[in-house]
Amino acid sequence: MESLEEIKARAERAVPGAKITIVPNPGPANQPSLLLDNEHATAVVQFLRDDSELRLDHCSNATGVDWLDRKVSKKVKVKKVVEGEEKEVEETQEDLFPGYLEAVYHLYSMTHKHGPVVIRTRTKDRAEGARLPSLTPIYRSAEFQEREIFDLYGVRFDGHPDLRRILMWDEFVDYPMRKDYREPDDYEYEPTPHDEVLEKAKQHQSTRPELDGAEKLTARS
Amino acid sequence: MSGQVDEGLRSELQKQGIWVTSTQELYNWGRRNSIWPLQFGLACCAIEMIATAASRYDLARFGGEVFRPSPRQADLMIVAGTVTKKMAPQIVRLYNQMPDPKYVISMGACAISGGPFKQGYNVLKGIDRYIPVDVYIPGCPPRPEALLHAFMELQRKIDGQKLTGEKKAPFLDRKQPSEFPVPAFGAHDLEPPANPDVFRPPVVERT
Amino acid sequence: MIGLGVLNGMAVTLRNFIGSYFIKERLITVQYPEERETLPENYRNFPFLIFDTDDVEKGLRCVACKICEKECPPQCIYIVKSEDKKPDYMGKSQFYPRVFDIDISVCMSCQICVEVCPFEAIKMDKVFELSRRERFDALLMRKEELAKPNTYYHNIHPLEAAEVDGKLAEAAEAKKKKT
Amino acid sequence: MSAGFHELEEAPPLMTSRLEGDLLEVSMGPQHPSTHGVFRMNVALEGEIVRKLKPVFGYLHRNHEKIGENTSYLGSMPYTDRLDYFCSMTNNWAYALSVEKLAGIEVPERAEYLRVILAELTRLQNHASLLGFLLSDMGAWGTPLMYAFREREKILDLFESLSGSRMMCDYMRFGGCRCDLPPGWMERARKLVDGFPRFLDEFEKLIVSNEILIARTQNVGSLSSELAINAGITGPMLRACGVNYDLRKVDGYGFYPRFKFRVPLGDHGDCYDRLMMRALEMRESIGILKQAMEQLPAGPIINPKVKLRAFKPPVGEVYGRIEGPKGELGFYLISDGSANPYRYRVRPPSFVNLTILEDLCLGHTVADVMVILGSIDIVMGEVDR
Repeated sequence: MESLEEIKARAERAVPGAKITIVPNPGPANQPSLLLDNEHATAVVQFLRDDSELRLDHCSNATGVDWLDRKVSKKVKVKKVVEGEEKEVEETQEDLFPGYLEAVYHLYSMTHKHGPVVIRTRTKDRAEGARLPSLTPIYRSAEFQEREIFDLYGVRFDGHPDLRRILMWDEFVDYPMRKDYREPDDYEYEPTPHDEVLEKAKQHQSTRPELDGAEKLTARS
Repeated sequence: MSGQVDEGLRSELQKQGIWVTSTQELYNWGRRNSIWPLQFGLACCAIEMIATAASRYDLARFGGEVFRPSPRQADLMIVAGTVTKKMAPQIVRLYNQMPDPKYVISMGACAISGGPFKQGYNVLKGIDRYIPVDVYIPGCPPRPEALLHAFMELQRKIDGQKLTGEKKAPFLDRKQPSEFPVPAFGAHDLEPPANPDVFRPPVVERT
Repeated sequence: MIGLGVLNGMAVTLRNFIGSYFIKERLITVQYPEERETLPENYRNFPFLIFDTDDVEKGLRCVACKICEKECPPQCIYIVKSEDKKPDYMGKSQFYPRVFDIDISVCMSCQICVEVCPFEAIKMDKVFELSRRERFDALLMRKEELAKPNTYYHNIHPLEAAEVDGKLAEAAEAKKKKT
Repeated sequence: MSAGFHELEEAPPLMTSRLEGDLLEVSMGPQHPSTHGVFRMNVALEGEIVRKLKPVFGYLHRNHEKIGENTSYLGSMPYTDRLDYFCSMTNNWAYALSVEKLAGIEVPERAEYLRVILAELTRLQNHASLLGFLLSDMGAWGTPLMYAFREREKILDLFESLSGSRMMCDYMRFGGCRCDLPPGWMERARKLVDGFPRFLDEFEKLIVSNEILIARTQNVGSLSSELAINAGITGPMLRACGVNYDLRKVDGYGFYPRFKFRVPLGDHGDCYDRLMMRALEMRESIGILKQAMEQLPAGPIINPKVKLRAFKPPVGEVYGRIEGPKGELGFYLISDGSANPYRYRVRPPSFVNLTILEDLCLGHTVADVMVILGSIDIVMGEVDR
């Protein structure tokens, strides 16, 4: 298979206006990915699927990733005039990366038996702007997996034929796989708590005044 | 009643070829040897349940091989596997549809307490939050022999149930509920998260 | 001929049926309460704590390091470390678990506690007949119920126990040489 | 009644006297004897013919991925057993393989061989019990399932004496396997593998020429290869449509290139082909097992450099996949350098294979739905996770 750079160059030539970025992936696995812009994502993927050399006809895996707002502090050397003298002073700068949701697809070719080409699309933010183009019209296999991303991460896929909750019930309002999801409180009975669970169990016990001051462990009949 | 027949006299009579029993004993003997379980599997434990019913462990030796797909014909519900919050209302409904007397075996860690998955947002921490459970089998999953052991434990329980008197079996007591309210799907959780009439956990104080 | 396939299949079932009277391989039912299969050496169900010598309090190998509590994937272990130290069976002053509870209604028998324990203090038991009519108290195993002697361990996992004993003796020897 | 409970639901409007024209909506499951767990389908029927079918998932959604993100890498290993609870060994392998890729861990030769042996044994017992269940769904109530489970028990005994548990083996570790073979295991395994073809012959005689089975499966639920590829179908179901795509050949993971085996391919992609695909794959698995058992080298079974506790792979992400008995089982992991994965995703083969369930069932009778569903080979633990 050709390298990711070549794929990127050819795709950009085939789909005018497409902005593709290569997201490096450090580490021994070395599976870098292509970040597609939302406007041209479907066209680029269509190209990847139909191009005779690539023929990435098998969309194996589609999944969401939640990236929270991150603050990255780094030390920067800044030239400053201190007491009339120009000095290099170290200052901590805080960069705020706003959070976003990401959909990741792993494409393989069953015809040429190569892959994977990893492509990803990113939402604008984690609230109203959590919209992405759906790849279901191109790959049928994304149908349920995109529904799952919608269910668990709250990404709305434009162009999806049947976007409903798939795993949770319809009345459910949260998106449980998000990193900031708070699960419901059902910590009435936790005989072996520690760390997080201990905190939650304690909270639960304090909100139930009728049980306060009870014995250490009593089985009420 | 069984208490009224002297054990010595009974065995003496048995030697003479006369078999004395009470209605209660006969009734319970019949019930405990023909428990029909509901054919109802949820997850991993259900496979062990099938293995128990298959030829190697053979639940038929205990009179429990007639797995009924309909709750209307079943005596015993083996809750085998993880009970999720999405599934819990259905299980309570199935339980309500079973005719009295009915029994519940909670098979495996997940059905008892949520087990390894109890940290999950969609996992019910034990089916005994909504319906009463007769026998609990710990294990993940329990061996088929452990299910047989629980089955025998249930048979012992049935054997000990009284037909009359103060301590008669709950299914004969009109005041005891035989159906339990079905929880509803809420915006964040099941509503209510547990039935306080059934689920009364002790308080464990841990620091 | 239509129906031959069905007859063929019936011949198979007939052979199985008749064979089940003569061939051991086809007659596999284990008459469980009366007849028990021997559990394999490696079989695991729930963890238990080992103590050496006959004294439960003194001989408990566990020093309440809480590694198993931390590593346990379903978090079913609860340990309270003692404030004081007590001499163990070797005479060395050690912390001990004041409370050691395992909730076997949560335990998934994954054996990770056994693998991470640096003191060979926790091992897997083979008891599986644990059905109870109660959940809360009956399925929470306390230190007293969990503690079992080393001889019991030798009984249920002979090969593994011998290996562990050898390892411990080696470590003790090495320590002696050092000092 | 306390607040929040369902009040008595309002009675549905009385049925009209019209008979034709309207579709009858039936909810099959989640409690149904042959939905292989808690699977539900909303089916719209015209008479007996399926006109619409919408699967409903989530009745066994156990939050596997969320729990995986909150526990350590090692802590997720026993959870993978419970994904597809028929095939804990292959699940272990897929996860171990992904983490090994992520952290760049070498696996000793003996461990790889053991993995191949155990994975193929898993394939045998999965396919055997699937055939039993499938026949059970078709009305051969009990008998074939009993035969299949008899053979399955033998394999489970092997697993139990090796790993300590019948179903939840939790046997593989990053960089190898947990423990070496107990004494006498290999002889027992050889005996089982040698005896297995006899069971297969018998089982095939029981089913292959059976007219009822042929009538119920041939030309039922036909799947074209184009749709199969586009819908991401993998495993025996894909190969039943004639697409030659077996990850053991394509990816060549775990020493599979060293073994000689053929990839059976179907022609029509109907239920009969899918059923026979399993029978044929079992034959090939026996071949692989025999070769692997012969070649099994001595040596260590685990890479000693890999730490058991506080295992922290370098920052990065990985998608690793193997050919599970049900199809392509993949794990997608993102590591942020800490002890827990930042993202832990399972690519479940049976979930993706269910995508085209509606396409397969349309136009068939409602009784065929069960056969089609059975031939897809789903396990709810994996579908819903």
